[in-house]
Order: sequence, then C-alpha cells, then structure tokens
Amino acid sequence: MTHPSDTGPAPVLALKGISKSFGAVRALRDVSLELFPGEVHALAGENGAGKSTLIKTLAGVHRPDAGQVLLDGEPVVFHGPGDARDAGIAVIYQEPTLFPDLSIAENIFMGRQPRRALRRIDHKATHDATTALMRRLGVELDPDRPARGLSIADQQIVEIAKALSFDARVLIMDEPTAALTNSEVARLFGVVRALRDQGAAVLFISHRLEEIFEICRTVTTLRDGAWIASEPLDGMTEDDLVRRMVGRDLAELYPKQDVTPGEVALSVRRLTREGVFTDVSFDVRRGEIVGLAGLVGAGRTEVARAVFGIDRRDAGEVEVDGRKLTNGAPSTAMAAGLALVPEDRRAQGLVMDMSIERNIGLTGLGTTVKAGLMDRGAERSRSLDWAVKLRVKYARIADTVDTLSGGNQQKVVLAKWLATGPKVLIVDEPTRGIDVGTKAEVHRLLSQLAADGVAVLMISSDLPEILGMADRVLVMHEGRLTAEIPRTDATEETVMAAATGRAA
Amino acid sequence: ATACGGTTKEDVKNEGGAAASAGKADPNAATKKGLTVGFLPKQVNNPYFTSADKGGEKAVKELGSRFKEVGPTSATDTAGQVSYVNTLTQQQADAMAVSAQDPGALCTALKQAMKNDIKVVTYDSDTKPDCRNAFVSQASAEDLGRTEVQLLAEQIGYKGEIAILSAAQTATNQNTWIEFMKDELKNPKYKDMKLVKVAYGNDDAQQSFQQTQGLLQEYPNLKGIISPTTVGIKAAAQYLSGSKYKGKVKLTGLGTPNDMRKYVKNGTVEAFELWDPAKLGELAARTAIALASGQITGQEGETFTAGAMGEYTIGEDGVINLGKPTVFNADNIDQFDF
Amino acid sequence: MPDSLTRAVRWDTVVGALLVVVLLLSFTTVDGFGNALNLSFLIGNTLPIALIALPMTLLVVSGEIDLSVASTAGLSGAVMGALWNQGMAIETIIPLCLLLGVVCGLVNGLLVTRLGLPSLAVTIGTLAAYRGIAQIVLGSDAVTDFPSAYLDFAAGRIGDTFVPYAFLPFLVLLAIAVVALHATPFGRSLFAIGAGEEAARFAGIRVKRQKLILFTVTGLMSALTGVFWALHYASARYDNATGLELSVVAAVLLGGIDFDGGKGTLGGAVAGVFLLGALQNVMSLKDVSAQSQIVVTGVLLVLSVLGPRVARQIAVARAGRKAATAPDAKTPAPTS
Amino acid sequence: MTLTAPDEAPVAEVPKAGATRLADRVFKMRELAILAVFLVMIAVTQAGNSAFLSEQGIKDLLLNATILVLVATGQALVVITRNVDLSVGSTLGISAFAAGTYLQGGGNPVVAVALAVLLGIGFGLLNGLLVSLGQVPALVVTLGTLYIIRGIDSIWVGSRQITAADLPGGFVDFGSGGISAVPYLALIALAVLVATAYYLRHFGGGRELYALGSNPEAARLAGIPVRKRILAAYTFCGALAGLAGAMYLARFGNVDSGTGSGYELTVVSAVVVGGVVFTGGSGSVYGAALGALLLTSINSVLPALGVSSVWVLAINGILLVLAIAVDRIVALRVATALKKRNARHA
Ligand SMILES: Nc1ncnc2c1ncn2[C@@H]1O[C@H](COP(=O)(O)OP(=O)(O)OP(=O)(O)O)[C@@H](O)[C@H]1O
Ligand SMILES: Nc1ncnc2c1ncn2[C@@H]1O[C@H](COP(=O)(O)OP(=O)(O)OP(=O)(O)O)[C@@H](O)[C@H]1O
Ligand SMILES: [Mg+2]
Ligand SMILES: [Mg+2]
Repeated sequence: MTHPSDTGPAPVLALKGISKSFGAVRALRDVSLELFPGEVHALAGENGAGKSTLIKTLAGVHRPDAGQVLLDGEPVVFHGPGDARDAGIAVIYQEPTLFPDLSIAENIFMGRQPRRALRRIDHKATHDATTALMRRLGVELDPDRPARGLSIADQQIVEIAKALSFDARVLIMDEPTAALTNSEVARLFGVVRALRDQGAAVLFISHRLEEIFEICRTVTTLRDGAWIASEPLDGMTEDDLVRRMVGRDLAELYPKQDVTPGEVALSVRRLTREGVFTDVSFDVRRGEIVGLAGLVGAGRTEVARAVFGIDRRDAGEVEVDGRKLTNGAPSTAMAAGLALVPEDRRAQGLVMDMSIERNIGLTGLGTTVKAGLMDRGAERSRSLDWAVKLRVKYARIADTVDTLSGGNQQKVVLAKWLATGPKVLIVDEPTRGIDVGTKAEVHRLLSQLAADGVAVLMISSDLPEILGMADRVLVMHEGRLTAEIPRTDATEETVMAAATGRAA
Repeated sequence: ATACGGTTKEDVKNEGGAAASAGKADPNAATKKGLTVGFLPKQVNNPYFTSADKGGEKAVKELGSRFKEVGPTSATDTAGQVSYVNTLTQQQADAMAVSAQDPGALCTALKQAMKNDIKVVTYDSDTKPDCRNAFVSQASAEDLGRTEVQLLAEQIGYKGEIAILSAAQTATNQNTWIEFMKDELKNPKYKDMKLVKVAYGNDDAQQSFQQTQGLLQEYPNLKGIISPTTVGIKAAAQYLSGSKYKGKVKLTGLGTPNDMRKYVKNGTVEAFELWDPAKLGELAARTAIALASGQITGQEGETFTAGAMGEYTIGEDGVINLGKPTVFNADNIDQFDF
Repeated sequence: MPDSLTRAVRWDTVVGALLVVVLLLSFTTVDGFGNALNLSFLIGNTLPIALIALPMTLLVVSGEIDLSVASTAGLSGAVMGALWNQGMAIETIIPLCLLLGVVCGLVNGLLVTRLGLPSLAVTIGTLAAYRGIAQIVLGSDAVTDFPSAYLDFAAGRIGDTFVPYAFLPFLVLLAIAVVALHATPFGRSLFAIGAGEEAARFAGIRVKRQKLILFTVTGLMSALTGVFWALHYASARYDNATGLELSVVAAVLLGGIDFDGGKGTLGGAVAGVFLLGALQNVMSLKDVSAQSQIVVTGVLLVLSVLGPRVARQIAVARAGRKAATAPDAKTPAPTS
Repeated sequence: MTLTAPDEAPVAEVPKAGATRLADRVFKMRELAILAVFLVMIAVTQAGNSAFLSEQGIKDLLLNATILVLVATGQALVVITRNVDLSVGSTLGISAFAAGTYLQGGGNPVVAVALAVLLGIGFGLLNGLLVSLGQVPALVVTLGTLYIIRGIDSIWVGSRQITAADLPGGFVDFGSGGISAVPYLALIALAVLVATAYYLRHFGGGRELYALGSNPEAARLAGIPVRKRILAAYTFCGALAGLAGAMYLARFGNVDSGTGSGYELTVVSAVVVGGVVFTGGSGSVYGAALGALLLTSINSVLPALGVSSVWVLAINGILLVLAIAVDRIVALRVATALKKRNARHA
C-alpha cells in the first residue's frame, strides 16, 4: 500500500485531504486521490462508501468542506459543473441526467453546441456529430429522437456519448456499465482505451470487479468515507480488492441452492404488445429461478411491465397460481401474489421525497391497517424489519430515500417488494449498482426465497449473474423469446448466440 | 311549512318579510353632530363612486360629523362588501350609505346593522326595501330610461336599428332602465326604430370594446347604441372613434363629462346624460344624518331639508329621487368637471 | 435537539403559531374584534374558503389542482335559484345541487385521468364553462327568497356564542378530511402519487381512480359551498363566489402545501385559511384600506415560501457546523 | 470475461430523413391542431356573417389579439423553464398607468413606451430574483407579487384614470391605426414574436431555457447558468408585459387601477391552449401566440354570430376544453405512430 509517488508524470487532477458532510452524515473524510494522464484509475468501495460524492466534488457539483482540488498541480475552486467542464473534465454521473423533451443530439451538446455565424447554433453539425458518436459507440439511436422513453441502458449510452463528445483531459465515469450488456461494455472499453492512449486520465467506478481488473491499472479504495488505499492492480486478486472494500472476506457470490421446482406459479401465454414484443409464452414454477436474458432493448423490461399490469397487453394471458390477471391492473396482480422490482429505481421504484419507512410501507397499505386507519406501529416495524434484513445503510428510517447512496436505494426497493411476501417475484436488474458484498446477499436472499417456494423471474444484463443464479434461462431477441436453455447447458456462448439472433 | 314533503317558493311567500322597524319621525329634531357616517360604495377606486363619496364627505363634514369610506376593490366581490357592512357594524358607525352590489346578499348583514341601531341608506343601487331605511335614487329609473331613448331617437332621426350595451347581466339598475327603454320604444313615434339586441360588456373596458365590435359586425345597418353605463359608453366611444363607424353610428347613454369630452369634441358622440354623482353622494349623506337625528324614519311622505339642495320628500318604498339628469353636448360640456 | 428544531420550523407549524399570535394580539388590542358577533362574522365569511380548502388540499397533495371550484359553487347556487323559482322544494333541490357538483367534479376528473390532460388547463377551461352554464341557467336573476329556516341556519349563530351553526358541520368535515389524509391508506397513497406518480403506480396504487375520487369530492364540496353561499348571503346569482378559487389557492399555499405535490398538512392549510380571514377582519376593523390589504396578502404569500427556505438553510447550516466540530476518533490515518 | 460483440454491430444508416420529418411533424402538429381549430372557427363565422372578414373585421381581430399575444409570448418563455408568472396582469396595469401619467403631462410617446417597458423589466427582475435566488415555487411567489403589484397600483392610482382625452392624439391614433387591415400594434407584436421564436430555436440561451425546464437538475450538471437563465426569462416576460401595458394604453386609451386584473388566467389559458406544457421543456412561442389568437377570436366570433352574450362564457369554456383535448389526442396519436416507427425491431 503506497501512497501515489511523487515520481513519474505529474497528475492532471488531484484531490488533497477532501472532507464532505451532508448534515450529520460524513460522506468523505480526508480523502486524497491523483489521476495521471494515460491511466485508467478505479475507485472501489461498498455502497455508500462515498464514491459518487467524491466524483461530484471533482466535478464541482459539491463544494468540499475541507481540502483542495488540484488541476495540473495548481489549486482550483470549481464554482459549478460548468467550471469543471471548462477545465476539460467530462463526467458521467451515476444516475442519467437527460433532458427528456430534447432530442438526443441536443442532450449531448447542450451548452456547447457547434456555432455558426452570429453565435447561432449549427443544427446540422450537431446532428452529424451525434451520428458520428453513435457510430463510435456502435449503437443505433436516432439523434433527433427525444430522450423521453429511452430505456435506462440507452440513457446511459447517451450519457457516455455526452462525455465523449468533447476532448476531455479527464474522463470520470460513475458506474457507466451498470445497465449495459457485455457487448456494449466491450464497445465502451474500446473507446476508453483509445482515449487513454491519447493521454486522457480516466476515473472509473464499477461494482463489477472483473471490469475493474480488465481496464484499470490502479485502484483507490474507500470505506465509510475514508481513504483506505491507492495501489496498482497488478498482482491483486478480486478477493484482495473485496477485502479492502469490505474489511472482511466475502461469502460466495452465487450461492445457488438446488431445489426441485414445484407446480407452475406464473404462466404467461402468447403475450403480445404491438411493436414491442410478440407471442411471449413461458412458465415459472415454485422454487425456480428463471433468468431472462437478452441484449439491451430486447424487450425484457416491457414483458415484465405487461405481466405486472403497468402496461396493457394487446393479446395473451397471464396467470398466477391458476388465477387469470386483469389486463392493466397492478393492484390485482399484487393481490394475486405478484411483485415487480422495476429497473428504474428513481422513477419507478421509489418516491424519492418520501422516507425509507414510508417507501417500504407503500406496498403494505392494504395490510398495515387497523379498522381502516393506518397502523403506524405495524408499518414502522414492517419497514424496519426489512431495512435491517437487507442491511440498508441509513441514519434514520425517517430520512428521505434521496439521501441514500445508489446501492442502498436499490436495497430499499427490494425491501419494499420482499415485504409483500410474494408468491411470484419478478426482479428487473436487481443488483444494478449494488456492491459485491450486498450482491452476494441479494443472491443468497433470492436463492432462499426460491427455496421457500417463491417463483422468481430474474431479468439481468449481468450475464454471470444469470448463469450463476438461474435454473433455466429464457432469451429474448427483438421482442421474441428465442431460446430456453436449462442451467446445465447455459454458457455465455449459448446465451449470447440466442440473444443476438444467431440460432442457438 | 312542509307541504308535499318540502319547502317551496309558495310556502315562503306566506312567510312575509319583516319590514324595517320604524319609530316615530320628529321633523323638528336637531341635527346631531359628531356622528360617524360610513360610505360603502360598490367598489373603491371607481371614479364615479369616488366623486359621489367626495360629495358625501363634504356634506358630512359640513354637518359636523365624521366621514369614512370603506369598500372592496372589485365590483363583483359581494362577500367582500358584506364583510365591510359587518365591519361598520362592529365599529358602531351611526349610519351607513351603501351602494349594493347585490339586492339580496347584503340583507342579512344590513338587518344586523339596523338591529344595532345603525341607520342604513342605499344610494345608486338599491337592496330589497326591508333591508334599509331609505334609498337615494340618482334619478327616477323611468326618467333615465325614457330620456336615453329620446336622445338617441333625435340623433338618428327616429329611424333605424339600435342596440343597447349594458353592464353586467345582473346589474339591477341597468336592467330597470332597459325595461323602461323598451317600454318607451312602444310609443308609435318610434315605429321605425328597432331594438335589435342587448349586449353585456360587464363594465369591463375590453369586453365592452369587443361587444361593440360584435354589434357592428352582426348588424351592419346599426344606427345607434345606447350604453347606460359609464364604462360601456366610454369603451364604445373609443372603439367608434378609431373605426370607420365614427360619426355614422350614434352613441348615447350615461357617461361622465371628463370621460366623454374628447369624443364629443371629435364628433363621435353628440349628446349623453348623467346626474351629478357628487350631488347623489351629498343627498345620501344628508339623508343618513337626517335618519340618525330622527328627523325622518324612511316612511313614505316624510320630508326633510337637504341643505342647499332644498327639500326632498320620501316616496313609495322609502325612495328619494335626486332629480332629472343633465344632458351634456358640445355646447355645455366644458362647464362641467367630474 | 437540532431534530426537534428542524421539525419546529416546519412551515405549517409556523402558520398555526402565527394564527394564534394574531388572534391573541387582536383580542387584546383591537376594538370590536373579540366580541362574539364579530367572531361569528369572521368565521361565517371564511367558511366558504375553508370548505373548499379541504378537498383542494388533498388534490394539491396528490399533485393536481382544480381552479373550477368557484364556478362549480356558482353553478350549484344558480341551479338552486332556478329550481327554487320553478317551485321545487328546497329539500329536493339541495341534494340535486350536490349531485350536480359531483357531475362537475367527475367531468374534470375524467378529462384529467382518461385523457391525461393537465388539470390546470382543464380546470381553467371548466372554470369558464361552469360559470357560463350558470349564467345560462339563471341569467340576470337574483333569487333571494329562500325559506328563513335555511337562511337562519346558514347565517345565524348558536345563541349568543361566536359559533355559527354552519361551523359545526364544517368541524365534522374537517375531522373527516384530516383522518382521510393523514391516517388512512388512501391519504398515504395521495402523498405517494403527488411525490412520485410513476413509483406509486408501480406500487399498485390505483392512481387514476384515486384522482377521480378526489376531483369528484372536490366538485361535491364546491357545490356544497355554493349552496351554503347562496343561503348565507341569501342570494343565488350566477356570479356567486367569483374569484374564490384564487383565495382558496392563496390560503392553501400560505398553509405550506407544496404545489409540486406530495407535501403539506391539512392543519397548515386550515390555519392558512383562517390566518388570512382573521388578518382581513382585523385590518378592516383597523381601517386599513382594501388596497393595502391586498399588499399584505401578497407579502404574506411571498414570505410563506421564503420563510421555510430561510429556516431550512439556518437549520442545515447549524447541523453542518455541529457535524464538522464533532470529534471523530475512528478516522484511520492514511497509511503511506 | 470480455465478450466481443457478435459482429461489428451494423450501424444501419438510421432512416434519418423519414424519422426527422416525422419528428418535425410532431413538433409542428401541436401548433397545427390549434391553427386548424382557429381557421375552422373563422370560416364558420364568415359563412354566418359576411361582414366578419371585412377590412375592419380583420383589423379588429388582429388588434384584439395583439396584447394577449405579447404577454403570452413572454409567459411561454417562463413556462418553458418550468415556472410561471402570474403577476403579468398586475404588471401590465401598473406600466400602462405609468406610461399614461407621463403622457398626460405632455411627454414623448417613445419615452412613455420605454418607461412602461422599464417598469415591466423591474417587476420581472423582482420576480426572477425571488424565484431563482430563493429557489421557491414560482406559483406562490408570483401569486404574491400579483397581489403586491396590484395593491401598490391601487394605492398609487386611487380612483384616478387616464382617458383618451388626456393622451396625445398621435399616440391614440397609432393604437388603432394600421396599414390597411394590418394594425401597427400587430406588426410590433409579430416582430417580437418572430424574434423570440428565432432566438429560442437558434441560440444557445434559448435552447438552455428548454433544457432547464425539461430537467433542472440535469441543467445544473450540464453547467447551464440556471439562475441567470430564469432571471432572464422573467425579465423578458416582465418587459413584454410592460410593452403590452403601453399598447393597452394606446389601444383603449383608458387605464385605471383595475386595468389588467384577472388577465393572468387568460394569459395562462392562451399559453396552455397553445401547447406549452406546464411542466416545462416543451412548446413554442408560436403555439402560445396561436393560443392567444384563438382565445381572443372566440370573443369576437360569438358576438359576430349573434350568439347572445349569455352563452358566450359557456361556449368559451367548452371550446377551451375541446381545444386542449383535441391537441392532446393528436399529440398522443402522433407519439404512438412515432414509437412504432422508432421501435428497434420494426
Ligand atoms: N445529498 C445528500 N444528502 C445527504 N446524504 C447524502 C447525500 N448524498 C450522499 N449522501 C450520503 O453520503 C454517503 C456516500 O454516498 P455516495 O453516493 O457517495 O456513495 P457511493 O459510494 O457512490 O455508493 P453507491 O455505490 O451505492 O453509489 C452515503 O451515506 C449517502 O447516504
Ligand atoms: N418507459 C418507456 N417508454 C417508452 N419506450 C420505452 C420505455 N422503456 C423502454 N422503451 C423502449 O422499448 C424498447 C424495449 O426496451 P426494454 O427496456 O423493454 O428492453 P430490455 O430488454 O428490458 O432492455 P434493458 O432493460 O436492458 O434496457 C426499447 O427500444 C426502449 O427504448
Ligand atoms: Mg454512487
Ligand atoms: Mg430492461
């Protein structure tokens, strides 16, 4: 464990003794970090360790309570994100921050549009530059399409394009890959490597350790807001890294228990939503974990939404325990024992302005009731139970969820749905943005639930997760189910083949 | 009273309204001093009511009493007006002069005031008779209605289509005048004149403006417009003077000389009429003080002297008429300033 | 300590405290304020605003607004007058008027929930439409001859006390509204809808149905207010209660209800209503002109949003200072 | 665990032209729907009353819309930033009176207009500062300033009023004059409208207004000077309200303490009917202007058709609701079409 040395090239950007508190929460305590040109630097730590806060401090979003930001060795004060941008720092924030009403091209170039004479915007140049960026990232997104309605993954891609759109000296990425599938991640890494080779300094955050090992050279670890170590990744193992992060050894990441599936709990027949997915049929049995894999935009989320009743289905039927569900009525789906952990936790999973307690309580409005009135005691103990069970890290249960770190927010969403005691649980990207330690816990939990007879449908873009956890893997491609692969035959190759439409 | 399982209008008719209690009038009683007289116009900041209330203030001061003016800022805020009646009651004014936004809405509050020994005079716009002691009317409604038709008839040579541009549809006094206008038009000498429409500009400059436009578009042969409201006539005059109809379509009605001077001079308007609002206010004030001094009680037939304005007799239902309105035209308009 | 402090500076509490202060001051220093008659006037004149403020608070908490309330009240008054003129019994008329209010509310609700239109736009439209229909129904009539038993109930007070008869049913309605918003799953779901509609939908809350219920109840309460208004002022006209929507909105805003939805308490809203009512009463008694009263209302509104903000900043700064000075022994020294 | 993409993901040339045109159509559709409603209404009226579209009739129609178009343009800018300015009616009233008082003393009309605009700017700045610095809900603040400005106006003006007789003849003639059927005032409003629309579409500052209305947090992160922009939007809105005040004076020649009261609801209706969304980020000033034209025209159409004024208000309201509903249905249809079109697996 060595502190960054004074030899070698000078750091472009450095933090010295940074501290930052939010009210009583001390998110960062005396943290230092140096970013060197031509190097990809990883930032690791559990959920709530302070990674995003650190990044926001670098980007001028937060003003540190103490400490300095050094740019080319000179102390600077960023008064806002604009200052940081002008200094050549590009940032991809953990949560996509797009303008839903504006086109993708405008989203990417907002604030720095190409100009014509008289400082007028050059719309054509903006459009062309966007097309070029999309090509570089290997995705098809119409630059003129409004950002509203983009899937989380596509939003993340626009964010990436935004950061790449100017020749940044420093590129900071807060979990850019959380919503992406492997192929997009590979593309992204290609671009990042190219930038690195051109001399940019990159700071990269991910909870997928293999990604850190793949692209980064050095790593800084944070724990509870404190700096633990900055060191080269060479010679480190994943276990070493996890130990630095969590301070202890890690349990198994995919603790799948073997179970014998029971009778069919969820039965989906010929489900169709025009223009989105067609003729989707599958069963999930009690005790079974079924993985639903596919490329971004394959329609997995849409299937889950239609099954749960958020969107109306155009054709087909859904049965839970043999009971047909009403079309477009989540309340009846819930009553039948269905639960859906949605992919977009900020918009769909949580009411950001509400307390942790009430967010978890929201799914229990029908049960924590006495004589028609809310039973506050019951509500609190129900929420507390689950918050504790999932080890949500919070100061007070009455704090609003927007003060939680991303991973802890995800745990609250899980808590909210597990508290309903579902018979069938659909989880859409359940571990997106969750640290390894917690991920193992979530997996253990899902596994335990299955063992207790719950039918689980797991949508995930994290292929190892699917392979590690699922008894059976369903694969979607362009709105259709293309394959059903039993656990024993499921490999990255077979799944990817089906997901890309190359017949399995 | 629950015949047929409910209380209906028929049942109420038999209830009968309790008339205002009337003591005995003493015509020779001394005029009291040091009284508080509250003026409550339909709307403060309204130039018409401001001149009326100024007239009232002058008279009250002259008689050695205290004057105050309160009122809502909107002419349709009936609830506001009611709460001002309540306020005056709380402050134990001796008399109040009220121009009622609504004939019924102020009743409960006014009766409450009378119960507290406060004399209530209405002016300009009346309430139901049992809710006040006396009503000072700006001119007899009949006079106003008929003379306006006569004025216009002369200007258009007793021939052609005419229209009326009134204030709000609910404005009590306007509606009474319009009834008399219609009645006057029944006279055979107006057989060639035809009232084609009554439009409502809600005493709002812009709406009156657009209503005038609408009238002219709908009735291209329109010869004349009567607007028995100061806001309406002014807006109509402004529209006409800026349009091709200037001088061709005649306009008359109720307006103040200051508002209308320009249009009379530029030929848009030949003649219009109005009573002197200051005189109206003065008479209301003097009536209020006479009531408070016990010189009158508001019964029909009682008489009292209103200072320099001379002697007035109380008519049916406690109504006191100010007198005939003045007609203004290019010859005399410069002699007036209100 | 900072906990209870931040909670104490919540704006609805401040409004409540302000109301108490204003009342106490007025009792002691303003002539004619404290007597029973004046207080009954104050309450009676404030009741229409208070009645509508109840459902409006719930609506605003769920992120919607209804500007057509005053027109609905006017319409129900106008219909009441017209039917009365037809000779129908008042006992039949009043339920009919309330039903009409339900229909008005339902129309708003359906337009908002079925077509997904913004409630502000819809209700600006129905504000004009309902008022216009009232005008068609009653024209220039002013109906005043309602049976005196009803008029006395709407305008009278219990004996010589300051309590108007109509205040008692209001208290019952207030209690119902408070329980509905703050103690039932329904109320809880309204907060969720207001703060995050999509998340509420994902939690199985029947967003559209709840909103439809709210709009309908708002229509019903507006119609009730219209009936009360016509009887209280003994006058049914098509333009009854014109402009009342702004007073309601102003009072509710003053009470700390957040127009973005998801925040606020009924206590705050009702305190806001009566604070405005009491201030106006006091200012009138003190001979403050109507024009100056308008300015005071405006200043209060601006303060009502700036106040909590400043309070919050002070609280945050204080908490921050406390955290910064707290010694922290656990901080591991960075190893070199 | 790198898993290379199947084949070099074919960046199929997005059917750019088609999609662009479609997107453009959505953008324009919103205004088109209102324009259609407007034209139908005018046509029906003309059929029922041939005098309606006479030179005088057209002039009246345009003149009536002018003032509302100006105020609605300013309001649209504010609404696009996810705020609102309810105090425009009060601002209009007080600036009209200020200009009138100045002219009454025999002032220069140009200076009078400048005075009105400056006063408007002042109140706009006040609103902008309160909203952006205090970061408080615009609805409450501007409802507050609505009352404050109106109260100050009433206290200052009292029962005084400015009438056409007090104003220089040239000023009043300018208010109702024009080049054949096109009034001068309408030309001014049109110029302001076109310039504003051009700025919104083609300048960074304009696009940033949309951005910060669409997602304020993202705007902050994108380094947009949020406060400055909001302040600018309010100032512009105030300036236009002031200018509208001067025009009101020229047009009606008649100003008192009640001028412009209740105007805020009309302005907001115009903006909303014009398809500017209250949650910010979308809509155009052309839409707002069309909304204003539609609203004022309803008030001219009904009297011209001989509809009794008793019916006017109800029809007005119902038309308003219909316009919003039609606009919404059209927008939904197009959005569905667009979604199907853009679905990746078409
Ligand atoms: N705006 C805020 N107000 C209050 N507390 C905050 C705020 N932002 C972050 N925190 C707290 O600061 C701590 C660090 O949060 P941060 O978001 O930096 O974590 P993180 O390392 O990015 O976690 P994750 O991996 O889950 O994204 C957490 O305890 C969080 O609750
Ligand atoms: N809320 C939404 N509104 C409109 N369109 C959406 C929405 N969510 C997704 N889409 C679009 O629908 C298509 C299918 O996306 P969906 O989210 O179902 O895919 P997925 O397989 O779940 O992928 P992922 O979740 O990895 O993004 C995509 O083109 C996406 O852009
Ligand atoms: Mg984070
Ligand atoms: Mg998905």
